[in-house]
Amino acid sequence: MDAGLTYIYTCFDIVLSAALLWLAWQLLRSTDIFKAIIFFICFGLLMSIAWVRMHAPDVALAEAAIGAGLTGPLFLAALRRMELGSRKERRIDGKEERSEDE
Amino acid sequence: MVRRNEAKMNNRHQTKKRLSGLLWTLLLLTIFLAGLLIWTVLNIPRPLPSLSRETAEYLAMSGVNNPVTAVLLNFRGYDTMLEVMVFLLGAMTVWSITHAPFPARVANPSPVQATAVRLLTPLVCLIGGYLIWQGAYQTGGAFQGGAVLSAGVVLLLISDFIWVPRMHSLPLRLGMAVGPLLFVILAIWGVITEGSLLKLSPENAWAYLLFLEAGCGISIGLTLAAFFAGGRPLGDLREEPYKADQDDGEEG
Amino acid sequence: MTNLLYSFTGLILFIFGFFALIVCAQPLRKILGCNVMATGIFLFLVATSYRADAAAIDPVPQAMVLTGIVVSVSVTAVALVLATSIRQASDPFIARRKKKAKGDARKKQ
Amino acid sequence: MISAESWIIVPVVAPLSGALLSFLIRRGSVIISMTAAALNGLAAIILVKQFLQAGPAVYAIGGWNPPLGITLHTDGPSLIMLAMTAVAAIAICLYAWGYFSLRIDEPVRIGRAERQESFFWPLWMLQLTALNGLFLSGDIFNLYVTLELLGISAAALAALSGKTSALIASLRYLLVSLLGSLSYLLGVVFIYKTYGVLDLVLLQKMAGMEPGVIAALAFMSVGLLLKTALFPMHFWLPPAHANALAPVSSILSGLVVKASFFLLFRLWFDIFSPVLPASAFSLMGFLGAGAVLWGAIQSLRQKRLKLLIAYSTVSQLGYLFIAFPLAFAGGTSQAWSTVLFMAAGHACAKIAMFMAAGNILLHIGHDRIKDLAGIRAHLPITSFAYAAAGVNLIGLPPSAGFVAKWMMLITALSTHQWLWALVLLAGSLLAAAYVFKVTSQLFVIPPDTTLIMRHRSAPLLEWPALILALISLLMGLMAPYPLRLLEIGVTPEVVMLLGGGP
Repeated sequence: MDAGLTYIYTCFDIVLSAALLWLAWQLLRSTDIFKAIIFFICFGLLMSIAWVRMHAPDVALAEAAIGAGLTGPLFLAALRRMELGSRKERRIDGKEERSEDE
Repeated sequence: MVRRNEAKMNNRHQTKKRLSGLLWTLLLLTIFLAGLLIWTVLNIPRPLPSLSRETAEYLAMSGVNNPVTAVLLNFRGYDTMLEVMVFLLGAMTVWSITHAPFPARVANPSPVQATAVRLLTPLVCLIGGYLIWQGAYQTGGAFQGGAVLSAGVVLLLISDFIWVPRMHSLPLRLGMAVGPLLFVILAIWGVITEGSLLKLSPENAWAYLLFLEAGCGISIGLTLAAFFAGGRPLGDLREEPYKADQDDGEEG
Repeated sequence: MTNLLYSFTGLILFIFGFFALIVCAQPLRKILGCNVMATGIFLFLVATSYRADAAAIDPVPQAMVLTGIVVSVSVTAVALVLATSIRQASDPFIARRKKKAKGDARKKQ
Repeated sequence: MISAESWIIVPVVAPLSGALLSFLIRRGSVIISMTAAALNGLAAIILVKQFLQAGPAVYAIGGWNPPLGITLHTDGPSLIMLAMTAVAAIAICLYAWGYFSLRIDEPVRIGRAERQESFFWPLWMLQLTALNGLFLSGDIFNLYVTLELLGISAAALAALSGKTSALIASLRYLLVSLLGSLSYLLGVVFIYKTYGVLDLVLLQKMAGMEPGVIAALAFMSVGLLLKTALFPMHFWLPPAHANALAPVSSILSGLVVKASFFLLFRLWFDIFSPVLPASAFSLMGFLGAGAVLWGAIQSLRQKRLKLLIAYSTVSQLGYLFIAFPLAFAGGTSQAWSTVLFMAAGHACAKIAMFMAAGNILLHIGHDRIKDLAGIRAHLPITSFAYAAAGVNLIGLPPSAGFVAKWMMLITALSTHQWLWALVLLAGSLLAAAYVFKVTSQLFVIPPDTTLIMRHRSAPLLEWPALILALISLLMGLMAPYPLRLLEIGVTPEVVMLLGGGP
C-alpha cells in the first residue's frame, strides 16, 4: 500500500463521511416526511458502502438488504397507511377521492 | 392542490416557531456532548484491543470458516438465540396490535406485475437459499439470506394475489417459529450430549450450524414479511366472532 | 487515521439521531431518528476493528453489529405499527371506513 | 449425563420454550405457561440450594471461556432477584388465568378478550425469559440483548389492552426504552473500545480510571436510569402502567422496573466501584429523594386508583436510589441487602396492589377512588390484600419495607447523613397518606350507593393477591435467611487464563 493508494483511500473516506453526514442532516431537517424517507434509503445504501470500506462484508450485505432494502419500504408502507384516510385517498387509478374531514 | 400547500405552510411555520424555543439550549448541549465524546475517543489508548487472535485460534473447532458466522452462531450462539427471539417477539407484537389492512379493491393486478412476480419468486428463493448456504464459508448467512427471501414474500403481498392475505395463521406461525425452535432444540441437545448449553461437537458442528442457519433464514424471511404486512393475517379473523369493538373506556 | 474519521462520523450520527428524537414531534420522524442513532453507534463500533490488512479484522464487533441491525429493525417495525394504529384509531374518517371494510369482509366469508 | 450444575440454564430455557409452544399452540397456552413458571420456580429453589452448598457458580455457554464466550453467573444478589421473580411469576400466571377466563365469558366485547389472552401468554413468557436472562448473564453485550427483549415485550404487553390511550403510552414507552438501550449500547462500545473484553468478571479485574470507562459508565447509567424511570425521566411510567390490563400493569410495576435497576446497581457496586467518585453517589441520592417526594405528592393528587399505584411505584423506586450514597458509606454487601430487600418487598406488594386494583376495576367497572366505598362487603379478600400491601409500602414493622428502611436509617444515622434520614421519614409519612386515602374508602366510609357487582368474585383472582401481600408482610420476620445468602462471596473468584481453552 504505497503512499498514493492511502492518499486515495483517505480522500474517499472524507468524501464518504461528508456524504453520510449531509444525508443524515437532510434526513432530519427536511419538512416533507416522504422526502425524509427517501433520504433514509440513500443513507442506508451509502452506509453499506462504508461497511465494505471497513472490510465488513457481512454487515454491508445485511445493511443493504435489511437497513435500506426493508426498513425503507416499511416506512413507506406506514406512511401510506397513515395518509390513506386523512388528507386524501390516492386511488390506484389516480382519481382523487374527496375526503370529508378537511 | 391548495390543501397540500396549506399543510406544507403550517408545517414550515410550525418548525420555525419551535426552532427559536428550547432548541438553542439543546443545540448547545449536543455540541458540548459532541466535544466531550471526541475528546474521549482521542484519549483512548492507541493499540485498540481485539479478539481476532482468540477467534482465529478456535475457528477450526467451530465448524465454519467464516469467522463472523462462527462468532455469531457458535462462540456467542446464546446472543443470537435471544436475538432471533427478539425478532419473533417483534412479529408477535405486530400481530397482537392490529390485523393486516384489507386488500385494496383493485380491479386486477397489471399483467406486467403478475408475470414479473412469477419470474422473480423462484429466482429470489434461489438467491436467498444460496446466501444462507454461503454463510458457512464466505460472506452471507441467515440474516442476509432471510432478508432476500422476505423480499420475495413482500413481492407476493404487494401483487395482491387473493390467497396471500386470506392465509390461515398456523402455517405462518410455524414458519416464523422454525428458527427459534431449532435453536432451543440444539441448545438442549448440547446440554444432553456435550454437557453445556449450545455446545456442538467439533466434528459434526458444521451440519448442526447449516441446519440451524437454514431454519433461521426461513423464519427471518417470514417475520420480515409479517412486519411489512403490518398486522395479523386475515385468516385469523374467522376465529374471532365479529362484534363492533367500541372503545368503552373502563377496559380492565 | 481511518478509525478516527469513521468514529467521529459515527458519534456525530448518534448525536443527530438523539437530537432528532427529542425535537421532532411526528412519531415517524422519531423512529427515523432512532435508526440513525443506531447506525451511528454501529459505525463507531466497527471503526474500532478496522485494520489495514484484512487478515487481522476482529469479527466480534461485526457479529454485534449484525445483532444490533436485526434488533433495531424489529423495534422499528413495532413502533411503526403502533404509530399507524394510533393514527387510524384517532382519525374519524379511517375508523368509519375500516368498520365498513370489516363488514364487507365479514359478508364475503 | 446431565450434570447437576446445568440447572442454571432452566430459568432461561424453560420460559423460552414455553413462549414458543404457547405461540404455536394457542389453545394450550395456559397449561404450557403454568408448567414453565412451575419449572422456573423449581429451578430457583435448586439453584439457591446449590449456592448455599457450593457458593457462586460460573457456567460457560457452549463450553467457550469468557473472553470469547458468554457465561452465566449465580451469586447472592442475582439469586434473590431470581427467587423473587419466580414467586411473582407463579402468582401472576394464576391471576392472569383467572382474569382472562372471567373476561372471556363477559358479553361486552367478544373477540377482544380471546385476542388478548392468546397473545398475553407468549409475550409474558418472553418477558420472564428476559428477566431471568438479565439476572444470570455475565456479559455486557448479552445484557443489551436481554434489555432490548425486556423493553419490547413490556411495550407489547402495555399495548395489549387496545385502548388508544394505551397505544399512545406504549409507543412512548417503546421509544424511551429504545433510547435507553441505545445509550447503554454506546457504553458497551466504549468499554469494548478501551478493554476489548465483554465479560463482567474480566472487566472487574481490569476496571481503572480511564476516559473511555468514564464515558461508558455515564452513557450506561443514563440509559438504565431512563429505563428505571428515575425522577426526572419518569414521565412515561404512570400512563403506561395505569392503562394496561391488570396482570400486565402488575408485571410492569413489580418486575420490569427492578431488572434495569438491578443491572445499574451491579455496574455501580460490583464492577466499577473503584472508578466512581463520591459525588456520583450523592447525585443518585438527590435524584432518589426527588423521586420519593414528587411521586408521593403526585399519587396523593390522583383520582384513579391505578394511577395512584403507578405514581407510588415512582416514589418507591426513589428509596432504592437513596441507598446509593448510604451504601457508599456503609459497605457493599450491606448495601446489597438493604436494596434487594426493599426491591423484593416492593415487588410483591406492588403486584398484590395492582391485582387488587384490577379486581375492583373488573367487578365494578371503574376505579374512581371516591366511589370505592363499600367494596369490602363484596370483595373482602381483595380489600385485605390491598391493605396488607399498603403496610409494606409504608414500612410498618413486620414487613420487608420496614426492615429495609430500618437498615437504611441505621446507616444514615451512623454515617451522619441526616438528609437521607429526613427524606426516608418524610417519604414514609407521604406513603402512609396515599395508602390510607384508599383504605379509608375501602374500610372506614359506610357504603352509600348500592354497588352493582358485574359478576361474583372468582377465587383465582383474589387469592394470589392475598398470598403475595402476606409474603411481603411476613418477609420481615424471615429477614436473616436472604441476608445470609449475600454474605457468601459477592463475586465468584474464578481462575481464568486469558483466552482460556474450551
